[in-house]
Amino acid sequence: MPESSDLLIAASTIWVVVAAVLVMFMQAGFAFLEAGLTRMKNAGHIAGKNVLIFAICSLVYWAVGFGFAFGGGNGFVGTAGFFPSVEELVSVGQKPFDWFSEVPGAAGYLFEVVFAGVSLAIVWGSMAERAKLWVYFAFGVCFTLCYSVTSHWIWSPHGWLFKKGMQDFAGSTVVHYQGALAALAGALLLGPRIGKFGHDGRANPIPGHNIPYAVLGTLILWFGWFGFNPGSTLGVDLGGFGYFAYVALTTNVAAAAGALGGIVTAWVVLKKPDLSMMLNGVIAALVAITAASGYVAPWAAIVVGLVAGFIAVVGVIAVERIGIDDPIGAVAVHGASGVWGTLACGLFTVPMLADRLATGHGGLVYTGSFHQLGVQLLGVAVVGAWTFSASFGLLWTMKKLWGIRVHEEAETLGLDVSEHGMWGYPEFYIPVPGGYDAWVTAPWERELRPQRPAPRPGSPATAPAPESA
Amino acid sequence: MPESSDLLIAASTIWVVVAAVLVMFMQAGFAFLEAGLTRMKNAGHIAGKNVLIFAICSLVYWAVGFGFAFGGGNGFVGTAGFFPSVEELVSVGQKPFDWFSEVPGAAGYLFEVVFAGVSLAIVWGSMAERAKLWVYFAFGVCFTLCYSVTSHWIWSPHGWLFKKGMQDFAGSTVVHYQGALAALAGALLLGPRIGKFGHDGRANPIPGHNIPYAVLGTLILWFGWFGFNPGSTLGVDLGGFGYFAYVALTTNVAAAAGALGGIVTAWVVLKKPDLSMMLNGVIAALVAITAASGYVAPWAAIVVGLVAGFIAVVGVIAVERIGIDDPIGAVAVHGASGVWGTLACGLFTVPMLADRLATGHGGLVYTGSFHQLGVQLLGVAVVGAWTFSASFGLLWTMKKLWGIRVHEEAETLGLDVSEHGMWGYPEFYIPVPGGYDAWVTAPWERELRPQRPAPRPGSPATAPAPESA
Amino acid sequence: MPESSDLLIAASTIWVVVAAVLVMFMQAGFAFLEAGLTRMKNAGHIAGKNVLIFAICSLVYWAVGFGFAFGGGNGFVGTAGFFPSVEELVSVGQKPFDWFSEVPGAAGYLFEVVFAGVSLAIVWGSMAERAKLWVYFAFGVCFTLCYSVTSHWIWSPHGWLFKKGMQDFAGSTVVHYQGALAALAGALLLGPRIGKFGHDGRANPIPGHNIPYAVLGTLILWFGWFGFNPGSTLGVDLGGFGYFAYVALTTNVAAAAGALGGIVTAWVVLKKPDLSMMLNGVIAALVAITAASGYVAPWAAIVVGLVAGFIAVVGVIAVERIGIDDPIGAVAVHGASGVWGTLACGLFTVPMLADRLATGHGGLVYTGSFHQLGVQLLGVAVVGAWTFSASFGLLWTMKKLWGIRVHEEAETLGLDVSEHGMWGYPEFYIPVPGGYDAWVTAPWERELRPQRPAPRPGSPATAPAPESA
Amino acid sequence: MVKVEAVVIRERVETVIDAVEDATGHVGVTVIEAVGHGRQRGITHEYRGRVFESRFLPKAVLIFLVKDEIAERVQATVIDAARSGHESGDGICWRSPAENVTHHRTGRLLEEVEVGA
Amino acid sequence: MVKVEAVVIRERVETVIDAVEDATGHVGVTVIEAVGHGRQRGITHEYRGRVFESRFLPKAVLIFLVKDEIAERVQATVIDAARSGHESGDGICWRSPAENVTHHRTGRLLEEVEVGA
Amino acid sequence: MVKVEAVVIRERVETVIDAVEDATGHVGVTVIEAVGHGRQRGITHEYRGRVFESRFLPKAVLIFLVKDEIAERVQATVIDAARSGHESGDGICWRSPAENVTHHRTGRLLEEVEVGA
Ligand SMILES: Nc1ncnc2c1ncn2[C@@H]1O[C@H](COP(=O)(O)OP(=O)(O)O)[C@@H](O)[C@H]1O
Ligand SMILES: Nc1ncnc2c1ncn2[C@@H]1O[C@H](COP(=O)(O)OP(=O)(O)O)[C@@H](O)[C@H]1O
Ligand SMILES: Nc1ncnc2c1ncn2[C@@H]1O[C@H](COP(=O)(O)OP(=O)(O)O)[C@@H](O)[C@H]1O
Repeated sequence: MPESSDLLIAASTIWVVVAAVLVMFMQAGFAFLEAGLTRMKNAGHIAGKNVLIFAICSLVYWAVGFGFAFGGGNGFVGTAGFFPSVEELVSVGQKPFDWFSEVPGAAGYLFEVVFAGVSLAIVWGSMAERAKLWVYFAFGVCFTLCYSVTSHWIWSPHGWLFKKGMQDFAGSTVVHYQGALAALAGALLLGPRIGKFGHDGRANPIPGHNIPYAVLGTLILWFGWFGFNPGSTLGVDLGGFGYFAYVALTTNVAAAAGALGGIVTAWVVLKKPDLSMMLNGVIAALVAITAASGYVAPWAAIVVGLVAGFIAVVGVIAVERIGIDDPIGAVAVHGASGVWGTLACGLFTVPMLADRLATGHGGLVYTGSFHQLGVQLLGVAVVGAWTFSASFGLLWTMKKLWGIRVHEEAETLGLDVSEHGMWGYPEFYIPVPGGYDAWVTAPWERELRPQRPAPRPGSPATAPAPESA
Repeated sequence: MPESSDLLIAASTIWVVVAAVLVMFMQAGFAFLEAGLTRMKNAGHIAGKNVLIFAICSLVYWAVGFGFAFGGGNGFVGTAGFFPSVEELVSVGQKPFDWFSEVPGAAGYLFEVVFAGVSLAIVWGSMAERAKLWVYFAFGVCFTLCYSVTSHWIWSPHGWLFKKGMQDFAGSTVVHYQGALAALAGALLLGPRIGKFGHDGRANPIPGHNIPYAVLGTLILWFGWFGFNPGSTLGVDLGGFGYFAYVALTTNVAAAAGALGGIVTAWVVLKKPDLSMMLNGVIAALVAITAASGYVAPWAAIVVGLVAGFIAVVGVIAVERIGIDDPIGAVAVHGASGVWGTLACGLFTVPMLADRLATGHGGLVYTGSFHQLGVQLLGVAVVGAWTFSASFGLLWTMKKLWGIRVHEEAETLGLDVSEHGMWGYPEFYIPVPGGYDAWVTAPWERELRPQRPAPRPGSPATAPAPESA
Repeated sequence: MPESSDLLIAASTIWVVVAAVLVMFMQAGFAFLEAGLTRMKNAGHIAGKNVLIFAICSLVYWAVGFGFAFGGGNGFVGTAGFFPSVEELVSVGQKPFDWFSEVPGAAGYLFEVVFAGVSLAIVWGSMAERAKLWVYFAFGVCFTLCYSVTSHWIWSPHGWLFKKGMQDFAGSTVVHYQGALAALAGALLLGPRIGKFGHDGRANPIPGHNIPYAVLGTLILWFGWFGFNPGSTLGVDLGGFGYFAYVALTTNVAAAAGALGGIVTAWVVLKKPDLSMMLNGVIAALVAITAASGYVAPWAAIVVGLVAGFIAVVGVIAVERIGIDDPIGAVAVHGASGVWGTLACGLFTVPMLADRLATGHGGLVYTGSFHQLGVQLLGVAVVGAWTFSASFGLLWTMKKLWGIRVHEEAETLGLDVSEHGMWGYPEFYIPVPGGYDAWVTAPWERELRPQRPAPRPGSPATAPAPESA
Repeated sequence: MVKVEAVVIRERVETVIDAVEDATGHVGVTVIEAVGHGRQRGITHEYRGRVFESRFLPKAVLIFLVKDEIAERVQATVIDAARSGHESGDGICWRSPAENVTHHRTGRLLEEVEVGA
Repeated sequence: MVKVEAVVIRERVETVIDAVEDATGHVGVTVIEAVGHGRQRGITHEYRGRVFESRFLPKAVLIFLVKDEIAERVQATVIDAARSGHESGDGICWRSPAENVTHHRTGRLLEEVEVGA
Repeated sequence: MVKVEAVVIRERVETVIDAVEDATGHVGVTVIEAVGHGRQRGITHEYRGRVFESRFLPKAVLIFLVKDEIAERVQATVIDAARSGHESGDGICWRSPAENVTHHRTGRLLEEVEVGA
């Protein structure tokens, strides 16, 4: 007969692992959202790079990131749990990963690494269609470390912001805002894509090549977010047994409100119900509710989502106005909306829920106190300063030393063929043997040519028949 | 040490939430099934509208739908639980959502709202490629309410059909048949797409633009259905601990039989193994087994699936024959097959399983009694009358007052560009800066033009060289 | 108050069912990986066949496969549990499926059938773009049976290789190597696609038509693999409560290493970071870690993944060199890498983990003993001989009797239109009413033609105006 | 022979081809997808708040190689059948001489082949 | 009238059309996507270790039907505007007579219509 | 110069181009994708039980601008190389005069350039 403590571990591990797996799948969501909102000539590269960066992140986070973030330590960084051993990973609630009290260290790694992967995925949205391939490797490693340190501040019980009672349930600040800060740094240092801005500075629309891809990506993200937020209970009993279901509810109504906020804002402000804006609205709302999902009432979740949908639309336009080329809109959708979500806790956190989760206090509308809002603001300010300057500094150095942007011809030709040697949709670009609209005999294949039939009698090659015309 | 009752809540909530999340993902399945089976010029709109309607449904269902369906009440409608509070959502087995005895009210909401979303998604399949955008908003709200009332009849312990012992395990009638009834009303009131029927009334094939999308959609639906049917145990012990695994088995063998039923029927009847028919067969089988999955033996599940595959093929052809333009085949696949599945319970329900689930009695083949079949028939008849007339009435009114179909030019041009301003695959339609087969200088961007090099000596602009030819 | 034994069943069943559902979704992964790496003209067929074969497999496995594999029996084949009854499927730990001690027989079926489906999906990767449709039916049935027998040897407690202590945690040999062996037999008997090899035997590249599809497929596979490996604990306590989280960790770091191994090898050896090679590297690594995921340390998992990434690249090139046309690279990615993963257990298995799982002994690097390596080699050799000869024999017979390859014209035209009558992307190939770049009046629709306006005065039809030019 | 070329709206491609066959019995045409710019206004697009017009509209180019004697008749038929009644965009038609029009399969002059046919 | 045809790189399509309109006031052009092969080298591709060059490069064919008197001017403008300054691949331009150029919508000769416009 | 145009099946595009280069040394061609309708039967399609035939088949149009003296030889080579041996669909070839064929990059007549090359 199993102990009920064993069953608690079993149930919590199921939940955390399943949630982690859902979040891991968000990589496919980003791959398709980003590929859909960029051009055909870069589609393979854009989609494929998500596999690459998640791979880099997975190894770096196992080696040191997880230790930085949750390996005990001081208020600023974890100091243990690097290259964790089998024992450290299979045991439950033991040092250095004792923060994970109901699941094995391995489950902790799995759940946290997919978050790091999401944050890293956001970065490249704004840098899309012009960054060199090696930059993904180099900056991918650096950002993963930077991210790990910040997450320690807010999510590790040793972290100084955690101690201040900052509320960031699943990472509006840690994951999304951070990713957006690096994205902003990258977009600024790379400069706009060729053709994005005219000589008078007016922006040209560069519509994405596949809206269905963007829809698939958005729905995969919505799907994955049910692991992202509810899974952040790190077990089955945080906030009460089954409380994570409530987190899923606030997540869903917020996302729904974001879709409506986005499409209605676009309809009213831009005069057209732009589909890409509706999708941005959904993601912005999910980003915003990420911090608040465990703390707020359903009505507040809806408000958070509606406002986020509005932020997505005006934010994307505003970023373009000030001359930044952000192909996916990450700065507005993950940055501005991430800040909004973090601050929203200071406004709408239900005191009873803050107590249940034993983090911080009730929000302004309930308590009339600006305390929590102040804590949230502090967190946003500090993280903003640290992550932006670190990212900018790193990318600036790389730019100076080796250059981070592909050559003009490469960019014009497209990254698929220039960086990887082959188009993402080859049959639309070159003759493929037996391919679309193509000439079965590929240009690079001589022998294959069908033998010419012997000229028939009366054929021009032998007789002058046509000449006589 | 956690109580085993707490662990029961934990396990049940994990299962119900995971199942709900799988069902939510079915929106992506419908988006791609429908986008794949319609035309390129509408692809963005078709895929995107699934995000829109699920958003509408999520908010309406939270506000009132959930209360109508499960908020206690009388035999016809729930009367409590509107705009549910935090307390109502986090507590387990408390009024007004006491029907959910092992999971928090929030888990109940989450699981039920995704079902409403599926039912609503079905509606638009038959209305695809010609409905006005605002109709999605207006009818989306109305249908969600109509759906909530009907689901109360059959799934709430207070519901009058529930009391009669109607067997609809996961909603062949509640979810699929209802969606198909509204779809039929919509298809009738909209009329066929331009070019669908010739002057002699003969139908033209309008093949979908992307079969791989349709395959992806179908596999996502199959995947999601493992939440749809097994999750309907609403906990881990209905029918016995782990019984939901058996429900997953019947679901899988039925879907498999549906694929074979569909492709073989197409091969024999239509002389070609039409892929879209195989996919329809899968979905029809999943629809049919939805009601029966908890009640029938594996062999019966296979029979249900095979017949459903057959129904899908002949049903789609028949609907077309009588002059109804149903782009996706929702009327046949969700309607006819939903009825078949509901009645199949009356034929094949294993008495032992009916007892396990404490709903209704064994089916004709076991008991020789027509009782259960009668109950099933009654349910089908009443729901058919109510939902069809309600939907038809609502859409008819909207049509008379404002019109529900886009203008001919808009339909010809495609909904992506006419409703949303931009194509779903822009690079195939217009020159995009740096886009496919396009002219880097976008038409709307003058300054960007490369400056012309100074004419060289001897160039025609200065010297009459060519003229001299 | 539920018994804790009931709760153990509940938790285990949740885990096993969820894992099974994730693995089932891998069919979508294979569908898109394979469709993406082949040509447009076959895209519908390639994607759709995964639905077909999984359907066939699901029914055959229910009828006899599951009994062969796990229905008690002797060392070579199971002899009970054919056409399992409701009772056999809902009971837990009862004969004939007593091997599944913590979940109902139905959960056992569900988890095992999706594995058979994966193995079968691999087969067709190498046979893509030229096999006749009926072969999928015929060989699908045969292979499912062949697979069931082999899986009995290694995974059933009665199996002779199981008794020898062979370590194949989730099926590098049982699932992947077997699939690759049949794939190899198929590729050899079918011969290369038209245009693949020139007269001098040099290979022509036939790039896949959609890299984003291939990326989606790979990410879905990675996602599904979190059910594949961790789910193979068949419950929540094998190896200790929550041990499956550790299995998920080794799976993830190996896959990550495989991506890097693949792209770096391609960059160094082939001089280009070929995206399809990176994706192959991920899958090869997942294949390799499948056998080892429960037995090895994280560092070893990374080694296994890196080497697998290397194997994928050189293997694909090598297979092409020796004149075998393997469109997807299944022989290298599932075959060579599957063997590597199986042998890797003999090298890297941690003794403590072998004990935890009570299967075999520690690997060479820990024990200095070649014993386990020997057992692994034996398994690989025997399975290789049996499955390859069985598959080759069956396909050879089919080839002789009826022919297994489509006619040259059919292959040139593409399987979508020749086998199924319609293109996978119709609007790119034929005029569809209201379709892309098409002529609204479809060729097959006469009446639809717009009536010609009456010739205006002065129009050439009446007056000779133009003639006067 | 004479080469008759026409730029028509895509909806009219088949109408024109059938009309030519009905009126002159001529079978044989090559169709090329094209885009055109002329007096007609393009389609307006909007993306993320930016409005712009695509100046090019989809058209098709039809190429008929016909016997001299029926050239005028063919052209007249094309012009007539290409007219859609829309207020703009119907396109144009012209002809020019083509020498030594030869049929690949037989290697003989197309005229002879058509007679033969 | 005269038919002026040009093979140009795609980036220059609009430059050329605008230049013609600016220089001669002529409006009306049909554009066809094409690929060309000439002195210019193609793009190199690599897939799974196999390197190959696609001999064809994307070009566009422009067709202008213009009044005889402006034909030379139009052609000269095209030639001038089509030059990109790249070292290869700019294409060629030629002209040939077109008879009886008729405007579908009105059924009248294009020349008359243009005058009318 | 002379413009030699041919409609060929797509499989033959490169065969023809190579044959022309081998036989006459001429380099330079523009290829346009087209669909054709003639004596050849189209492909039969079936969707959801409805059978129909697409009357158009994929072809390619080749445009060669060549020196007068080699025009006949080029055309003869094209006709010969375009023949696939299929029973139908090989297409046709014709020629017509092209005036003032100019080379954009140099602004000089193509003939002179080719001599230069
Ligand atoms: N002078 C011309 N040269 C080449 N193509 C032309 C010319 N004039 C018109 N066209 C073609 O005919 C199409 C229709 O011409 P347009 O002026 O738009 O129609 P309409 O003359 O009926 O208003 C154009 O899109 C273009 O493709
Ligand atoms: N003789 C020709 N006949 C037909 N098209 C030609 C001819 N010469 C050049 N072209 C077209 O012009 C394009 C550019 O020619 P190319 O020789 O590559 O450029 P350049 O002469 O500037 O080096 C070719 O791709 C082809 O489309
Ligand atoms: N009179 C014509 N005018 C224009 N194109 C033609 C003509 N005759 C044939 N063609 C082109 O040649 C292709 C082959 O002609 P077809 O009659 O089908 O082959 P065959 O003459 O060998 O039977 C057609 O598809 C069409 O593109």
